[in-house]
Amino acid sequence: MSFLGGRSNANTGSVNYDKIDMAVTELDTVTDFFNRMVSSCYNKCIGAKYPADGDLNKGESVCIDKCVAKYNDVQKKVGEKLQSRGAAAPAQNQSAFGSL
Amino acid sequence: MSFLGGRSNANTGSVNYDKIDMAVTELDTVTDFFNRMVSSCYNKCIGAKYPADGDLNKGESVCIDKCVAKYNDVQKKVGEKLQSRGAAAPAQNQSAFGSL
Amino acid sequence: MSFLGGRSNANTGSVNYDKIDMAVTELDTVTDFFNRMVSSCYNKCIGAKYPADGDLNKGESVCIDKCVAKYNDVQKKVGEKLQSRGAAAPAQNQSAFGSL
Amino acid sequence: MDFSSFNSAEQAHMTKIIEKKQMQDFLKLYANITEKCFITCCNDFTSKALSSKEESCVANCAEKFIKHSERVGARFAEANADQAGGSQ
Amino acid sequence: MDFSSFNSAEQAHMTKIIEKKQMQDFLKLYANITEKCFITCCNDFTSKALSSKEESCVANCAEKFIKHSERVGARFAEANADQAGGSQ
Amino acid sequence: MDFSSFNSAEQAHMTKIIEKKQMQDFLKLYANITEKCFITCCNDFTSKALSSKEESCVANCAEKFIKHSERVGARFAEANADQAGGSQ
Repeated sequence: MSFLGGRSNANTGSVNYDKIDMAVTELDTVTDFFNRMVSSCYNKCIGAKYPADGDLNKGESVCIDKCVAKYNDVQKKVGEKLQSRGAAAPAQNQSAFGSL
Repeated sequence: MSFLGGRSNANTGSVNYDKIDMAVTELDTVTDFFNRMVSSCYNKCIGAKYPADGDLNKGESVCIDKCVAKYNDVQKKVGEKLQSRGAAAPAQNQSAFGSL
Repeated sequence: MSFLGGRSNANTGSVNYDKIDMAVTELDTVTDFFNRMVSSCYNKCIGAKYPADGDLNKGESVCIDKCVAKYNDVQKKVGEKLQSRGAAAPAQNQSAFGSL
Repeated sequence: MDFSSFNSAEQAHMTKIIEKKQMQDFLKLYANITEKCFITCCNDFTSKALSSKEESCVANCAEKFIKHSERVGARFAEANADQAGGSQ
Repeated sequence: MDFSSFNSAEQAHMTKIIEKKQMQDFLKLYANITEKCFITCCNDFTSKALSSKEESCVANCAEKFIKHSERVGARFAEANADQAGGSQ
Repeated sequence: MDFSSFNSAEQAHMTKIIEKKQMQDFLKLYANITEKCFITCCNDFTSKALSSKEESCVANCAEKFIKHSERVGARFAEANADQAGGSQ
């Protein structure tokens, strides 16, 4: 009966779209995290100062390496904090939008 | 004939996808608005100063309450302004992208 | 056999969804570019100073025109730079996300 | 953008997508103006209501942002037309 | 938001979408807190590990941001309820 | 990310999604560099054309941003590999 559903895949093998959706959410999350790290470390280590040339100098390179390590650590700490609060935040968001 | 369409729902009752789409747009709009309010009021009331502890102090709490009220008011004023201009903006965006 | 697929269009004429997807990506790219230009030129030419009235004054108008021209030029230069590097960046992103 | 290679079914589909995106663009402009003008105009959080000074600031700021956005749009469209026409 | 005009199939569909969005909202809050607290707390990049001062700053900052976000949510919900109830 | 539990149809589907996302990521990087380097390099709006000083600033800024982004990517991948391998 699967060909009656909106997203059947009779001729391509069975695709579990919930699984795909979860993988896409994970991918988007990692990408967003990475992009914010690139931007934050750029602001911390390079900034809006006039660039002397197109290379990363020694100080900038060292700064970037430490910055990535610290950013990852901050993410872990924040994750632990959110978990210790029992994921209270999403439930709160729900109430903010009324009768969803 | 609905089972021939890409998104038929013969076996789940009839779903009006335009209605769903509009509800999703509304939900995204409220979420975006709320997130910007959280961020703006954080910058106005708490900021990037070193946190003494994990609690909101009295001054911060009062500031947040006023901030939410004012942010909502600004949104109303801006909405009125946009309406009084007859929603000129989206038509303008259209022209910016040429022969869409 | 197309009506067995998830997104068949037997009764609406044949729609090439890859083509649509590409057009949507292009549209999103132009929109994102335009919105960043609006925001950057606003910060450069108008800024967060208290507005005396609701009109663009002469200096602001001239600034906006030059700003759009320069922003477009910067985009071209950056595009050339990315192309001369042989689109190295997306391949690098790939490695950052492990075994994708 | 050029949709001349689209058949009628594809154009109909694309028109629907574009209409939806225009609505989203408008809502984003609305959110952007609100955010920018709140940041510019509201700096006193001892009272709950907008002062008359804040109100007129918001009105001017919103008006100005809309005109700014329209002017950028007009210049941007001209630049794209120039490029498409090959004069640049 | 009011979904009373939705039939049961539409409500089921919408519930699934909302659940997905709540997960995405939570992940975005997570990313926002990480970014804000990193910017607030980390300014020394001579060492790789967080100092104890940075660690406690991050803990306080995250706690504070969550409470801030909850308080904004509560006030926002009240304002929406007021409006829906017609008292404003 | 680990897709070993995906069947071949799911992997094919996922590959297509990832290819699309890589294109989008590249376009976002492009927009980010443009925005950052414009902000860094352009502060004089009395002329319409980029000055030679602005041009070389943009070239250096873009080059630097790309190298920065690559270095962050390399460190990020190492950190993820460490974690997956259990050495941390």
